[in-house]
Amino acid sequence: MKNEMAVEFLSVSENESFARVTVGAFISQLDPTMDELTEIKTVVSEAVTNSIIHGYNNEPNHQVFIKCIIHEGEIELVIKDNGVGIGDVEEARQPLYTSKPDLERSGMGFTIIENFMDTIEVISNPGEGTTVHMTKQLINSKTVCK
Amino acid sequence: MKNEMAVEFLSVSENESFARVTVGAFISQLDPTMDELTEIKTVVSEAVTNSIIHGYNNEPNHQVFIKCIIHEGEIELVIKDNGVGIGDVEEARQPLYTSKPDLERSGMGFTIIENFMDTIEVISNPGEGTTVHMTKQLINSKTVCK
Amino acid sequence: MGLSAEFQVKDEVLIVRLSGELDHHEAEELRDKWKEEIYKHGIKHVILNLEAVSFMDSSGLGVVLGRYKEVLQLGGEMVVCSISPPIRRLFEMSGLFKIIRLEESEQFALETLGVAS
Amino acid sequence: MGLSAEFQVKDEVLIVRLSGELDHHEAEELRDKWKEEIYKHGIKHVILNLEAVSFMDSSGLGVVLGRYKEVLQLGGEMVVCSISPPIRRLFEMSGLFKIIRLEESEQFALETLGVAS
Ligand SMILES: Nc1ncnc2c1ncn2[C@@H]1O[C@H](COP(=O)(O)OP(=O)(O)O)[C@@H](O)[C@H]1O
Ligand SMILES: Nc1ncnc2c1ncn2[C@@H]1O[C@H](COP(=O)(O)OP(=O)(O)O)[C@@H](O)[C@H]1O
Repeated sequence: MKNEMAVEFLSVSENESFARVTVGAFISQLDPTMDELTEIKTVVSEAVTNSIIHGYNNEPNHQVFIKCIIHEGEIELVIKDNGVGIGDVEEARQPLYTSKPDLERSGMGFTIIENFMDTIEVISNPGEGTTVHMTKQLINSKTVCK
Repeated sequence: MKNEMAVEFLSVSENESFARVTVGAFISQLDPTMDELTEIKTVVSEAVTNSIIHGYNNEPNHQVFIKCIIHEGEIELVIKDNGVGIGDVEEARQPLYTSKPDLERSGMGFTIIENFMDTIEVISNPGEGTTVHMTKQLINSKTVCK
Repeated sequence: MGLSAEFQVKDEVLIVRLSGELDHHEAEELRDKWKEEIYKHGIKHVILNLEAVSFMDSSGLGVVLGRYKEVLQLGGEMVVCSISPPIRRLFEMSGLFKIIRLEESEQFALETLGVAS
Repeated sequence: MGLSAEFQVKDEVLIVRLSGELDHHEAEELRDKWKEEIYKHGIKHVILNLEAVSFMDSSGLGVVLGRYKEVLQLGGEMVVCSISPPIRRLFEMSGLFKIIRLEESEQFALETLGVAS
């Protein structure tokens, strides 16, 4: 089965849990384990939170975009904003690196995404927004298919 | 608080429950009663199912669109397809009318929407798809605001 | 969350216990299973227990109406029981209680159909 | 579903019991309440009970780290207990167990801080 959805919503923190539930409901069609579901929800939370607080500097009137494709047990997830972008992506992805320590950010967002997904690609330039493209193969589905 | 989201997904019946959960999660920000939540989920189910089986004749490769705006306890909900459209909207809205009795349709979809929402407007023409525009004021929020 | 269906035959009554969400996606599979049970066992009446149904829409009404018509042809009756307030409203809106009898519990429903348990 | 926080003071220990989802949206309010409790009661140590937390992300780690730093300045210790496997993984990933002690239960944690109950 192949299935696809796209959702966009305002850059307000209320929508972080909405985004988790939405992606969680969609990928539940693949019958993930509880751990896999938690991992995906965490990843969504990290990337959406980053778009809101870093990309849009906590301004509430912008749009965050999510696209999710599921295909034979693989999840493809794209989370995107049109915000300020990232100058040095490599630096940003370092564990514990944060540009906003004053906001009590832990700097662990990208590291968690890297741990929970199989692949992550960050496409970003200053002034051009940020796109985080991720994939993950679910365990059960893989076993069943081979 | 004003908030807004839009979601689109493939015209497959698996996405009927996904659509209900998504809209349900979004409007839960307004703290609806259990009855109100059930009503909105039912309405989403009716309109999305109609887009899939009537609008797109059960073809799986089309898009269904939902837009939801919440504002001071009012829900504005738009469900849209680019399918075959409706020739006679007035006839289609009659209780028990269905163009597909062979599929065991009850013909109650529009009637249920009318009962559960405050307003419903159906914009449709043959070959031009169907847009169902609905609003509902939640009870609690209304009391609080006045 | 999906739908699951449990079927049980007592004398000439088919008891159908549903749990989960009954929408269009689930309705088609349910229809096929339910039809098969009706004709396989040569039953006359149907009791539909909706106690564990957490969601139902007009596609669900469609399947119920479809089976009602079959039972009518067999000279039997359809009785629905343990229905929640939201689903009750759907049945009321569509006038289904004019043709399908409502009972509080499966036990009551069985008794009205003359089946001792 | 949101987050709710319960605070209790025993001797010089602040017990923080969280339940629900700890994300960025909830983190800010929690930080303010938690800070207030630390300074209002003149406590030294903090026990963080995560038993009822169903979801947590790196924004949650941020608040915990922030309070850890405050407790450290007060010459105290932070102990976390009743942590679920997924949240445990977050703590491990970020090396938090090097600075925050993990105990199985609130009871154990209290004992290690010398508080009888
Ligand atoms: N969507 C984004 N837009 C702009 N900058 C971002 C975005 N996502 C991440 N960043 C940058 O990358 C850094 C590291 O992100 P992350 O690992 O999630 O940690 P944190 O969010 O705790 O700062 C952020 O501090 C920020 O500078
Ligand atoms: N999105 C749509 N596209 C095309 N036709 C539609 C659409 N929605 C409803 N209709 C028409 O309106 C009729 C009545 O709809 P409804 O009251 O939901 O009953 P049912 O779905 O059981 O047929 C349908 O049978 C169909 O002919």
